Amino acid sequence: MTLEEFLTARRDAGRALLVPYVTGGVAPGWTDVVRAYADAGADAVEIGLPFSDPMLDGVTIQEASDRAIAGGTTVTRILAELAALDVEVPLFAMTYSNLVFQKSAAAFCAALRASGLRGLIVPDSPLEEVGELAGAAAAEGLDLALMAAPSSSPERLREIAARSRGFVYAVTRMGTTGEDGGISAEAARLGRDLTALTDRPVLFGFGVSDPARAAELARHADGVVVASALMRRLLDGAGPRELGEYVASIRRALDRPLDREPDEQYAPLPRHRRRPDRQDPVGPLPRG
Amino acid sequence: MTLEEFLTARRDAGRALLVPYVTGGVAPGWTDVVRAYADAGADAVEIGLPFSDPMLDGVTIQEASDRAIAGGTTVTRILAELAALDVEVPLFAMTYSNLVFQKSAAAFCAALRASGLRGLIVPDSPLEEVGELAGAAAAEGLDLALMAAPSSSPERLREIAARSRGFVYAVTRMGTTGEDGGISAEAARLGRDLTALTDRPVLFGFGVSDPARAAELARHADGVVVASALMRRLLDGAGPRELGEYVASIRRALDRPLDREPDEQYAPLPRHRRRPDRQDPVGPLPRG
Amino acid sequence: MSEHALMSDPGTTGRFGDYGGRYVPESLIPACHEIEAAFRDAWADPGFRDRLTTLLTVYAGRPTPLTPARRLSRELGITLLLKREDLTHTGSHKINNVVGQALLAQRMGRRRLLAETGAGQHGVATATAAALLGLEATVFMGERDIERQELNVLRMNVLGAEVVPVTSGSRTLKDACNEAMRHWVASVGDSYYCVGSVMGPHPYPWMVREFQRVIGEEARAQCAAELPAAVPDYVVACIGGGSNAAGTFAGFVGTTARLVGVEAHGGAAATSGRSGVLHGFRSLVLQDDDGQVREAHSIAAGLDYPGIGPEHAHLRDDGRARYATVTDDEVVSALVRLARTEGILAALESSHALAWVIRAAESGGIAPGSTVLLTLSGRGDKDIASIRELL
Amino acid sequence: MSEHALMSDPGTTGRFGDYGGRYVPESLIPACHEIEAAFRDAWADPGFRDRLTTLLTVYAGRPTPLTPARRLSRELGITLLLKREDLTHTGSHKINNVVGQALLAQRMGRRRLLAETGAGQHGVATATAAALLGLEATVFMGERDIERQELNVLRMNVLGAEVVPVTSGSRTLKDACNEAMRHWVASVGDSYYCVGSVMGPHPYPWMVREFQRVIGEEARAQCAAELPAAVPDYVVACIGGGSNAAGTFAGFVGTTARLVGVEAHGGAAATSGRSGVLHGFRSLVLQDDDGQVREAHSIAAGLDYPGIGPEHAHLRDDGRARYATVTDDEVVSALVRLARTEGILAALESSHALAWVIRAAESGGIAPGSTVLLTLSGRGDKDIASIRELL
Ligand SMILES: Cc1ncc(COP(=O)(O)O)c(C=O)c1O
Ligand SMILES: Cc1ncc(COP(=O)(O)O)c(C=O)c1O
Repeated sequence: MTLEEFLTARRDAGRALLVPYVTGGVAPGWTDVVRAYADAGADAVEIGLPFSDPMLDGVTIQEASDRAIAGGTTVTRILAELAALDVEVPLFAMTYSNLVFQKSAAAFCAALRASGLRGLIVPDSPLEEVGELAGAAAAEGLDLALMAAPSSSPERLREIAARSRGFVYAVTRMGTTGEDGGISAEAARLGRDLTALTDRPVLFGFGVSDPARAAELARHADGVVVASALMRRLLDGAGPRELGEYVASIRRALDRPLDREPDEQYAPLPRHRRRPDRQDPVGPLPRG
Repeated sequence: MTLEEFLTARRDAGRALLVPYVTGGVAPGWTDVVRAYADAGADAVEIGLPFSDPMLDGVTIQEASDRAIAGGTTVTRILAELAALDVEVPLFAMTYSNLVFQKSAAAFCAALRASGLRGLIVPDSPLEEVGELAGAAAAEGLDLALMAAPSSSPERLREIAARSRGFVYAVTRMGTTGEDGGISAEAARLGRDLTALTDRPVLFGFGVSDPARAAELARHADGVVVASALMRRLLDGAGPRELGEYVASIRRALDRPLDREPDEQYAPLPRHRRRPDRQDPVGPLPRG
Repeated sequence: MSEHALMSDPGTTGRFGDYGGRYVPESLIPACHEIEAAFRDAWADPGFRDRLTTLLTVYAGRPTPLTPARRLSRELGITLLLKREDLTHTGSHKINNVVGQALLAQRMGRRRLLAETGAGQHGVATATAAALLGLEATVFMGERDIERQELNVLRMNVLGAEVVPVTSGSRTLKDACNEAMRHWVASVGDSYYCVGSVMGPHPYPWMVREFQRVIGEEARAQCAAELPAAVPDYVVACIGGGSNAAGTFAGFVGTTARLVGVEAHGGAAATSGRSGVLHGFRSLVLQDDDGQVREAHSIAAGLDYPGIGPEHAHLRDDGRARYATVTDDEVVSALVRLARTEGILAALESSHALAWVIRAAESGGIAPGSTVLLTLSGRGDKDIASIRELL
Repeated sequence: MSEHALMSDPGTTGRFGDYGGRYVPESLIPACHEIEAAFRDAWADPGFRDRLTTLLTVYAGRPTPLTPARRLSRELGITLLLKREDLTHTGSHKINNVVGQALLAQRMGRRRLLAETGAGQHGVATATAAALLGLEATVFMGERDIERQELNVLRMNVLGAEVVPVTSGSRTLKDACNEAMRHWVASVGDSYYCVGSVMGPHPYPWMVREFQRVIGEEARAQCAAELPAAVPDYVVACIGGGSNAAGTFAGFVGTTARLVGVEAHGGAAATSGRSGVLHGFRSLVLQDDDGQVREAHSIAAGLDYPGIGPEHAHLRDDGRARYATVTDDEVVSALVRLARTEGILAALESSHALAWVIRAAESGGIAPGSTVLLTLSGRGDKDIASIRELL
């Protein structure tokens, strides 16, 4: 089953999707964190392949990346450790273009595939640079997820929705990863726009810092990616058990029926939603 | 008797002239130094009226001037102290133009005269700037001595010799006052040139640091001015007695018949020399 | 793209051969498009060009002279001409680019300039242009560079700019770039990112080269007036990101002159780098076997950069320009030698170009009698404190 | 001399009205005559003029632009034009004079330049010109100024000049002048004393004004192109010894422009001095009742001088120019204000002129709508460390 099939099936089963993140190699035994996430109700796990210059990451993930690199981690080693890991949910990689293009996109994708990963996301390979990589990923059966941002134009959103595989990563805000900052109205709008454009799961990422925010966001799309909130705890000394518990608390929040009044403008999404036929011509979206 | 008459008479009596210097107000009781000089065989005493920016003075006289000014000395006070002083030999002032022109050259000369001084020397008033001052000095019966330097042209030497009063101050070297540095051949030549041009006494100054040098120099003119060597001792703590003794030692050296071979080119001057008639046309001097 | 003339418009993809592009997060893509469109529009607008030329002339001190280095030329047996960017306002070529981008930002209605800086020259230039046009300025600078270039930090403060110390990574220019990009993502609505060299996502490498082209065009005309052969045998410039070199080369790429870019030994992306993606563009990058970007090391803060502008990577592959490195020791002695033979205190960065010329002339790498145009990218006042210990 | 046109040749006596002259020891008189003769000869020699113009153009960066200070003008309700001497090589107008004198020294066969310096700008310029022409340089600098202007001391060292600390008196410019004169007496045969302002014995005040005249002549032509009235209402410059002001005024003395020289409050020889003789010339000098020269006090090392060039004393008596003072506080805020409105970091010295303009414009002393030419004599990089504490 592909990443996309897996996530779509769970979403269609009425479940709000939860994807926690861990930086590969951030500490010895980091794969136990992956397992703990899976056990705590994750629907997939995002594995960061650390890069020295993580342009889109805030201080927490920078620090995690630096720690992993300083500890001697390499992509090869991380992939080997993942190959030896057996968890029920799909894993996918998050990394930067420089690591992807080291030898070639094809070689990189083959290595991911060999280690059992199901997909990848590369924040600094936007639509215009993603062609070669998309081909290589498809050839290996990997889903290459694309990011959409509050600043993306309707035309770009349509293209992102069309070309993304696995899910669409909806960036909640104009900013880097990190915990600070609230959830903006533009995030909600972005979720609605994307879900209107594609049948693929749409996950929110950036600033999903606690169960309440996760639950609030999940009303406007299909689920959330949680990264900095977990990595901050990890860097502060939390082990797999505590991290698993935190993921479980988010899981519970996502599964709980909402007790607050639904937002007037952006009512919560029904799961099992019906998408517009992808062949249908789609007019320009109204923007706020 | 004017300064010039006094010095000429002594020179003509076969005596090498000795003029020691003291900075007015350099220490309480400084007038005792003047007296000690006179008692030790000085033929005149040069009194420095201290100026904040003594351009032609080396470190020793700068320090003496600074000390005098810092001690609250003023020209008025120095002149008052000199007026109360009674010594056998004539006194003359050495100072800079800024003090001379404070009110006017006439006022300044009148004040010198009133305090019993017989002349003055102003190193930064060369021929081209000395007109007004020369008139004022003459009006007060003061002798304004001019300086000649190794760099002076034959024409300038002639004019300096002609316009100087009291004596001609022959600067031994291109440099400031101070003890260091030997006596150059150009000093000897300057002395000979000047004594050939004028009947007035010609005194060497600058670098007359010890009895031997004084005696050596006096062979080429009519005598010496001794300043820094004395002021260095004064600043180092010597009192009027020691300073008087040092002047006496120079006096003895000047009076002793020379035991060295006379210089071939510049034989010692006979005292009672006959000068060329000042009205005679004088051809350009040969220069080395 | 190989059918394109070298150093021309890289089109909408911003490619120079294999290099360049726009490797930035989706969040920044609209801003990049907007800037590209605004620049194309402005660059075709005689009114904008006029305004820029006027400011470069009445404000920044252009044209800069071409100074024959007479005594040093005699010693080296060549004819060395110095293009004097050190005489511009704020003391380096960085002002050419910044005045252009600041005018563009103003035209786009932005109220704030963001910039990264290494030596501080680009930061000072940005603070300057911001003050001139009534914009705000926020400058990101590595902590290590803040220590090395304290004078420039103070200059930025006096000019009213906010200087943000960057404490991540090597705490030098590369990290300041990361931080500036992150900040840009967060403030793209009201801020304009004023990139300091021929790097970053398209259209920056091209746009900055165009704004620096004035160096090469002036020098070309001055050489024509000064040299019997009209064109020098060599055209030499130092390379940090590569903007002063790109601007200079742009004036000579169509001539017979040999183009030489000189990098710091410890930051030699063109000679020791591998293809990679950093700060939004693909180029030659100093990196380890695993693809982690290495820290550059240079006595010159402005050359402490592990990459090189994408167009330089292309010029290298193409063979039209060659790239060389010099050591810190060679650089310091070149600086002192120029100071003592010509009375010109060059920046440590610029002294790299000079160090190569000296070595090449003295080793016969440059034939005696050759003519050499060297872009003196900036003045060395900012470096005095750092070279004091080395004298 | 009152029948002479203002700012013309002061003849062989070097008198400007009551002021000027040649109050130096006899030892120096031949040197002064020789320099006067050499200067008269050189100044009448088109070959010398050409060589000077060429160096000022291809080396020192002339002509300097005239920059309209647009934002500050708007704030002040006037039209303020800045003559940008800060853009010259080494960063102040001092280079104009020094290139001229160094060429003269070379023509006279001297092998060494002596100079006094206050802010260090003249010292740096002298070290620069010496290196350019292959001469040696010895620079006298007060110990206090060495502390205040450390950057410039290092620049001189790198340029190969010997910097001699002066420990006498107030340990500032005045004492450096004394010491340079003393040293000159001792080395007049092979050394040329390169005086840094319109002071010293004849022919220096006149010669330095002539070498600085280029400022005023360029500015005059630039104003004619820029201003509807061709001539500004005010021409303003700061005064240390008075060379940038003299050079500027020389271009406008025959026009209707009002000439204003601005001194430091603590070094206001033109407004609080009495006639006196210092450093070889008669002029207005700050002195106590007994004729001892007072120490000047200014935040700007280059204005810490208790005298004023003799020609300025004459212009004051004549009424053709007026002289004003500003306080250190006004100066620092003028510096910061210019930096933040125009992106120009002026020297503390130059900021005196600006402080006066600001005060006069804000108090109505300069009528709204007036046009003001201000000579920005130098750049403020050297002052950054000293003003840091004041910000
Ligand atoms: C004086 C100077 N030259 C050169 C450089 C290098 O930049 P680039 O290679 O973009 O010209 C810098 C960068 O700060 C600089 O300050
Ligand atoms: C920048 C600057 N302006 C002005 C002056 C004052 O000199 P002047 O009055 O001779 O122009 C100095 C002296 O050092 C200076 O450095």
